This record gives sequence, structure tokens and C-alpha cells, in this order.
Amino acid sequence: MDVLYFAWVRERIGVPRDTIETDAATVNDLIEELRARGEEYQFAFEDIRALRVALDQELSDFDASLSGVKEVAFFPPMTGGE
Amino acid sequence: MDVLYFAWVRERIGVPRDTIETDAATVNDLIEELRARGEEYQFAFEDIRALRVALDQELSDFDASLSGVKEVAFFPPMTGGE
Amino acid sequence: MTVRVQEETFDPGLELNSFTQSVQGAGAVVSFTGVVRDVEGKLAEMLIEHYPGMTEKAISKIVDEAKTRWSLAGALVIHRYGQLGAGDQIMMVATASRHRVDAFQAAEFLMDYLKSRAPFWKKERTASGDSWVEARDEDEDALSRW
Amino acid sequence: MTVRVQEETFDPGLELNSFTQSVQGAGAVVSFTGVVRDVEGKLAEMLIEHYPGMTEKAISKIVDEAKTRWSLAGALVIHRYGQLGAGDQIMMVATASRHRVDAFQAAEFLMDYLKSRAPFWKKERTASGDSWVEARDEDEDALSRW
Repeated sequence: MDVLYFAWVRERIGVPRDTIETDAATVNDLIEELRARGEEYQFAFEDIRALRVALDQELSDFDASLSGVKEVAFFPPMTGGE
Repeated sequence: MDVLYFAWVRERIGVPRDTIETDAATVNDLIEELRARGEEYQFAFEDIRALRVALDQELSDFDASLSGVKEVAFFPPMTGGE
Repeated sequence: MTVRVQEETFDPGLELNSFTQSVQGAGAVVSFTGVVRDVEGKLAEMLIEHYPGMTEKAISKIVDEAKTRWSLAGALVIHRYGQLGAGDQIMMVATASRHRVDAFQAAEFLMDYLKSRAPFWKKERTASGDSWVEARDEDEDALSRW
Repeated sequence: MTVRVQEETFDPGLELNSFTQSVQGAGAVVSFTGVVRDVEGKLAEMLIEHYPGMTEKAISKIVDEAKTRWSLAGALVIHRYGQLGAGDQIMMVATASRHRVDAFQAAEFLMDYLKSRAPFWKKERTASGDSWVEARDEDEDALSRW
């Protein structure tokens, strides 16, 4: 599974993506696994309410199932536009 | 006093303006005087609800006083814009 | 704040760019362009009559009102009169502000008021004859939201 | 309906004119241009990050939604990413419709959704350091009106 990071999530973790093997059933489960990878990850995921998640490039929820999902992305709320 | 006509009011009356001497106290009084000028005027003023009036280039009302007014204009509702 | 009432055509793109240039510091620029629609493929021309003297005065009053209601870095109104063909631009409004909401609101306000309070009248000339465009109740009603 | 996500700059005036040209028959064309504001005179540059792959998909979905809600003759969205300076255009939205209300509403809808649902993130670089622009509650709240 590809896990992508954008904006300050990417900066805190230090890499733009990880490719991982996981049995995580939900996004929340995946976040628990990622936190175990070290303090950069703990820092990035310290406040889930400040984050958004996309599954296969569609906005989703933290309790969504990862079944069949190939790409997960974590990022702060978007700030496009003017 | 200058009395100006626009759009179909002008077309019905046949001239774009009249310069008249009048003692009319209000717009309504002036319209009565104009109607007496002939059937073109009666045609133009047959339905006051379909008309708008400006006094010295400011939108006004039919019962407004003409005291001090130099220019009166009659026209249909505006249709500018797109 | 610029108001132009003119017979000649204008280039909306050039106007938008020079307006944007003139309001540096504004983050949001909204434009509205009104174009002559073909009336079922048979509009020969559109004639726009206006009330010289009152027109610019009325538009300036509307622009001043917009300035008191929203925080604007600039506003532009161009309205043509005379003879126009299908596809020609009739008029344009542009507004600039720090944030998008003010720019959008002010542009819509300007359009609603120009439509019903600036002394312009349109006549359509088609193969089947001439007719004055009638004011629509919904245009008068649009004013009540402001 | 055109969606472009690009690093290079664009000319809003040229885009407005070619968009208007492409939607002949529409009487009303609305545009919105977002420009990089100087942050108290000390913005060195703005960096816009996006999510390649998701970005165009997300914007297309927003445009499709606008098409179901309003009668549109056309819609254009351009959004840049990469390094921008004060005064540079960030993005542009244009809509065309028969009447002004649809064009205005659709443009505001597109802006509100682009702002909070398209995967772009802005970072401001000033003399005193870099900072990610934070999402504003009012931008999220703006979605509730649609």
C-alpha cells in the first residue's frame, strides 16, 4: 500500500511517501501502525482532528475500511483558491 | 421645463423632448397637461404603472412635487445589464 | 472606481487585466460580462438607448452604495449604448477585494442595480420586427435581497 | 468544461476572452481570479503544493456537481502549483450561462468547493520565516450554504 503525505504532514515525517505492507482494517488502525514507526510519525499524527485523509484519491473518514485500497494520503485541510 | 421621453414613450409621442411652460404642481398634474396635447400623448401615458419618472435625473414618484425641477423624464422600466 | 458609458466596443480581457493591475493588493477579482444573445438564431441587432446625463450619475450612485456595503479595493463598470450585434459585449462589471465573498457580493449587487436602476433600454431587431425588451419581475425582485 | 492544473502562469484576460468565445450563446460570463496578496509588504514567495492525480479528479467532480445544479453553457477552472510571487495569479474560475444568476452562483460554488475540497496547500515564505496557510473556519462553513 502506498501512503502519501502532503504539506506539513510530509515535512514532519520527512518523506513524501511510504510503501508498506499492512493488515490494518481501517484508517485509524493504519495510523496506529504508522505512529509505531517513530517520533516523526507521532509528531505528524499527534492531532488527528487537524488532518484529512484520502483513500484512492477520494476524501474519506478515519473509520473507513482499507479493504481494496491501494493509496492512502494524509494532509492538513486544503487551502487552495484565492 | 424640459420634458424628455425615452424608448417606447419617445416612439409613441414621436419626439424625444418638449420644452413647456407649466404650473403643474406634481408629476401627475404634468401628465394630465401632456395628455391634453393629443392622442400620441394619451397613447404614451395610457398606463402610468408601465412608466417610470426621473426629476432632474433622479428616479422619483408620480406624486412628487415639481417645485424647482428643471428636467422631467418619462420612460419604461430599465432593461440594462446582460 | 471607474464608470464608462460608451458607444464603442471594448475588450473584456484587456479590461480585466488592467483592472487587476490597478488594484494590487486585492486577493480576489470578480468580473461579469454581458453578451448579446442571439434570439433563436434570428437577432439582426440590438439597439441600446440611454439617458445621457443621468446614466453616469445613476451608475456612480450604485457604485458608491456598493463601496459603503463591502470592502472594495476597486470597482469598474462599462456599459455600451447604440447598435450591437449578436455576440457583442454589452457591458462589464469588475470588483476587487481582499477576499472572494466581498468581491462576489459587490459584483452581484452592481449587476442587480444596473439592471433595474440605470437608464438603459434595449430594443431587439429581428427578421419578424422590432421589440423593446421588457423588464422582468424577477429583476425588480432581485433588488429586495440587498 | 475545462480543468487545468499547471505550474506555469496564465493570462486571465486571454483566458476570459477565449472562454467567452467558446460559449457563444451565453448571455452572462462570470470570472474569478485569485491573486497572491503581499503579506504586510514582506511576502517573499508563496509555494503551492498539490496532490497530482487527485487534484484534477477532485476539481472535475466539483465542476460536474455545479453542472447538475445550474444551467451552464461552460465552466473553466485553472489552478497553479509551485512557486509564486506577490501579485501573481494563483487560480481562475469562469462560468457562462444564459442569465447572470446561474453564472454567479456556479462561480461562487466552484470557489467555495475548490477552496476546501481540492488538494492544494499554500505555504508563505516571508523574511520572518515560512508558514503553512491555515484553513479558515469560515471557508469550511461556506460549504453549508450549497
